Amino acid sequence: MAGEGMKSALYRQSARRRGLAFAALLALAALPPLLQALGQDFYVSVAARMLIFALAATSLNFIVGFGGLVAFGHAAFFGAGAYAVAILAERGVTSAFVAWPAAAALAGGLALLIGAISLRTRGVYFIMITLAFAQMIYYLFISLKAWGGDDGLPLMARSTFGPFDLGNDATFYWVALACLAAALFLLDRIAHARFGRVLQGIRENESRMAALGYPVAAYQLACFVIGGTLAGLAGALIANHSLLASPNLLHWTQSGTLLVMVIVGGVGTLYGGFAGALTLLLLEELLTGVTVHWHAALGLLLLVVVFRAPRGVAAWLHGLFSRGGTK
Amino acid sequence: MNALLEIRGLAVAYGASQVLFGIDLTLAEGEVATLLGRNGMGKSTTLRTLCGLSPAPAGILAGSIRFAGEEIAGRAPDRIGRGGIALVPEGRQIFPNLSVRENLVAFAANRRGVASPWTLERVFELFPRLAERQQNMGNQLSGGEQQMLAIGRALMTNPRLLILDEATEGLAPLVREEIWQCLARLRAAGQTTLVVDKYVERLIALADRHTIVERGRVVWPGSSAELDADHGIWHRYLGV
Amino acid sequence: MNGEKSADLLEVAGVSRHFGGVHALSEVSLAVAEGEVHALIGPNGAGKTTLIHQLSGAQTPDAGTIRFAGEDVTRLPMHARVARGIARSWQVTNVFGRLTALDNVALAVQGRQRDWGGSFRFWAPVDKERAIVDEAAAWLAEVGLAGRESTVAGSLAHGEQRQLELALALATKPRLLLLDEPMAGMGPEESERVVELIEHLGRKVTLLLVEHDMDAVFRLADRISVLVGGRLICTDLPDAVRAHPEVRKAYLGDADA
Amino acid sequence: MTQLILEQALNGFQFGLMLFLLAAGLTLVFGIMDMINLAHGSLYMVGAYLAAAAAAASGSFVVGVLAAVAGTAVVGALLEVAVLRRLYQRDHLAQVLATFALILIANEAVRMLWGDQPMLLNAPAALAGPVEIGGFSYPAYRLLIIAVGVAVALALYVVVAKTRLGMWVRAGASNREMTEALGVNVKRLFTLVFAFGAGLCALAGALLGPLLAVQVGMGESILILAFVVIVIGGIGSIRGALVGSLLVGVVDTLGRALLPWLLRGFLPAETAANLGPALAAILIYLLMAAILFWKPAGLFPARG
Repeated sequence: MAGEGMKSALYRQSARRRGLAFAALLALAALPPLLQALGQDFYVSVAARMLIFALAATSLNFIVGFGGLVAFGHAAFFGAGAYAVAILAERGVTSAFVAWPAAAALAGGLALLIGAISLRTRGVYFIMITLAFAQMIYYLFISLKAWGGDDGLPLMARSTFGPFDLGNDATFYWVALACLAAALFLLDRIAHARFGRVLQGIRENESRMAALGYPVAAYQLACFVIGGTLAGLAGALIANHSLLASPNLLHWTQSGTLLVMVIVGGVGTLYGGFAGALTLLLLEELLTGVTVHWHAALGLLLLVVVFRAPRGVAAWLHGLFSRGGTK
Repeated sequence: MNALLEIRGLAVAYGASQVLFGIDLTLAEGEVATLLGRNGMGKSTTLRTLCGLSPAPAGILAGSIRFAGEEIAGRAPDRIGRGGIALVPEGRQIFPNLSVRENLVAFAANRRGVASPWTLERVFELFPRLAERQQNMGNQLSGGEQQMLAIGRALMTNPRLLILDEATEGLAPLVREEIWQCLARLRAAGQTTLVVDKYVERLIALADRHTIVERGRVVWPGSSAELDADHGIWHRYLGV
Repeated sequence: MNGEKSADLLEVAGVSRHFGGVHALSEVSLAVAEGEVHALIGPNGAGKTTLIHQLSGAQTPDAGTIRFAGEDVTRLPMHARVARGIARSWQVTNVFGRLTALDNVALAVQGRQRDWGGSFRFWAPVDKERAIVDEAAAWLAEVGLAGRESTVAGSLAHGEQRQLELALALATKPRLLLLDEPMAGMGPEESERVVELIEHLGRKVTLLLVEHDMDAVFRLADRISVLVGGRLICTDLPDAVRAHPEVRKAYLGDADA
Repeated sequence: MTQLILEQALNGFQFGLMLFLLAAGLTLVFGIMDMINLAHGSLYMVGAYLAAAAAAASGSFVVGVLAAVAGTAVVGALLEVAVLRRLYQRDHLAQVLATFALILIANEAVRMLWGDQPMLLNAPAALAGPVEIGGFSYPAYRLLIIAVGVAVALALYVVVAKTRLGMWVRAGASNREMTEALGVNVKRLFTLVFAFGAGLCALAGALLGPLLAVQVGMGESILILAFVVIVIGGIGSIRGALVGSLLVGVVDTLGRALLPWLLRGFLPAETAANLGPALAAILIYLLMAAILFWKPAGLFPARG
């Protein structure tokens, strides 16, 4: 009976949810052959890009939603991962098994450094100091001509990945999907482990956690580093996807876009980043077909989200579901 | 009797939890009245509602507040402030980033066209210590000086009704004495005042009538003489 | 009890704290002996809660030292003081409102476990750690909340939340427990329950108790310290404090003086 | 060399003053309502476009500037009443999302009205040349910007420091509830402040228009600088915004001009040429991080 009580209200694991997740994974895995059968090969690559952004947004959601830290510099980790892969490739290191972990480690190390300093501040000042660090990284990369400056650093080919050919869009898509699924699984485990419980407590009531003997900043830093590391992996993927480590990946508007994805999808929900990235990128695809002024349409839609679905699309859909669904 | 302030059946809630269950209170022009009771019994909420501060207006469940013949329950705080009610809030809440002088002149007004309105000079006469410190910023003052400034700031709006919430709380005995003397002088000058404080004996000497609140309800209204005569009431509702 | 320095668990010497021009605490010195129930009383705004903040590490004093079990803890952050055995409760209920009662206490129990990385464990589901679950349930029973394990803390009655708050503090297994008005805003029956609980706790852990309810204070305290306007005016046995003329004047107002 | 340093210092001062025009409104909005307004840069863009359009239509630069200030103030007030007012009670994330949306909408609106190409806004012909001051020559138009910037900063100082309106604004920034209880309609005060801040944005946009390109997206790059400024200065503090603006303007401009040259003194030429611009570009962010590290609430915290 006591064991039942331990289940936290926010993160309930259930067989039904696990089943749904598995079904969704299968459906996503079946997408490339389906698109190819429809003669829409081009969209396999588009879909892969969505998955990569979903990973980046998920990593940010872990920091913002689960850690309760509103960070405005996630592009730094995303971009650093991309540049790590490109720089290594330029030096002849093309194996994904070396380059991708290196990219994640670089982003994680950066997050450790930036987080350790930024976590001295709170609230708005935290938002701004993380932004400042991201801007430093941005300007550092565009100023260094050796790394391509404004033009970015191109890759000759996608990383080598054992026997698999990442040059094939479908294979690349599946690898990206595997990375996303693994990250979601990992974050779900973390959320339910001791560490996740502590983060939940900190988000709920920081001072009370300190009064229970928790060194709050250390846990927040760990959370920040985990998010940064995963963003680095997403960066490695996006560089492979577009065969370019672009300074645009480091720009503050990229941080803004990722944050918008998180808010649109649902802050603090496991699938929020995924839902947000998908929603935003799909809207972009749809709206560009309809109007050249699609940015304005997107802006209006975002305003609708703010005022009509304040807890994000995921929660809004969930609400629709539970109203119309069983019971 | 022409009441300046008339509260009838005021019921107020913070979100889901109701804190006032029907407060009645009447105050005539020139009178000094108190609101008594232990901590957490609803005194501050009554005063805040009177001034239009949270939980008003959404928190007002029932009742009316008539001030100078007008219904003001649920009005925006700035309209109530301009209408002649000035609050000396709990914790003083002076503006730390304004100088003493600015704290006083920023909100000065004589909307009623009083013949001898409150001015800087008169406030400095009442509290000479503020005159010495007029160029200091609000956050450089001691607790007692902050309290004097909070009272001075309220007076500068030339209010018809002055409200003091725990104005002597946390002050050294000597400073507290200064505040009491100031209130006595205001009374002599005919200032209508509503006071929340703990020092019953001083309040009996200062005020005309008293209302004791317990758990959001009025449990005893009466005059100073009645309260002075019945120490049982003190101990039942106010005892430490 | 006064003379033996070695028996003092907590030694506060000359602690001052000001906010802007307001002197909330002026050179407060105070000793709490191991095992005693020490009450801290004084009118509102006297600096009682401010003193608790300095002791618990929520704030750092401008001057003076705080020694706990012989160690200078004046500059230590709150979590480090908790690790050394100082726990506190808040005047305004401070629990994790969206977690269940059991989750609340489990966090406190988990915080005490510093074996292999403590809470830096990222994989194993905490829900399955029986030791934590069982101990948390035991603490809930200890404060009289058995049966309320799976109720979300925010929907517990006010008195129950205060009990939960006590369970949180106790589950850190403190040597010294700082209680800031544990009976604030309680009805008579709830108060009585908490008084009994504190009486029971007083036999197990050293208590520093801030409370307005004088009946409770005189019933519970071994010694009482009186704080007025940020200064400590006396520390003595309850009867002596009751008779102390300055205390009567300053604390009980000018009522009977 | 002295000529260069002096010229760059003046350029930095001039840029700092323009930053101040942007930061002043932003810091008040942020300070009083605890509101993150990413769309502040869009008002700067709208101001520049209005100035260019009005100047082209009337043939007068001055008319262009005045029309821009008035027009943008109206746009600001409308924006505040229609959208932003609903966001004050929401959390920072909602504010970020909504004002990000406003940026998208503003950029597209400008594109629809004036097209993709940058607009031309010329400084008055009379101010096109340089002015000689004791053997030192400096562009006349930049001197005008400095003069206007100083004048506006002084006027703003007088308004904020000496008038009752300024006291209300400062009081509102530190304690909104008490300000209301003392009879000030903070809601209306805030619409006024917002319109005023929008007007200042437009002034900066119109004055910088002839120096920088009037184009879509011009607001975003300068917005970040304005945020850096107000965070350095302390959110809600006008004095902090002024100090922060001048600091950022001078450090940024001088850094770009002098750092590569300084580095050449002790580094190999190639490394210096590489590192110089990079270091110069991140100088202000280093400055901000350092200030927040030692003073986590900025140089002049407005609250308690």
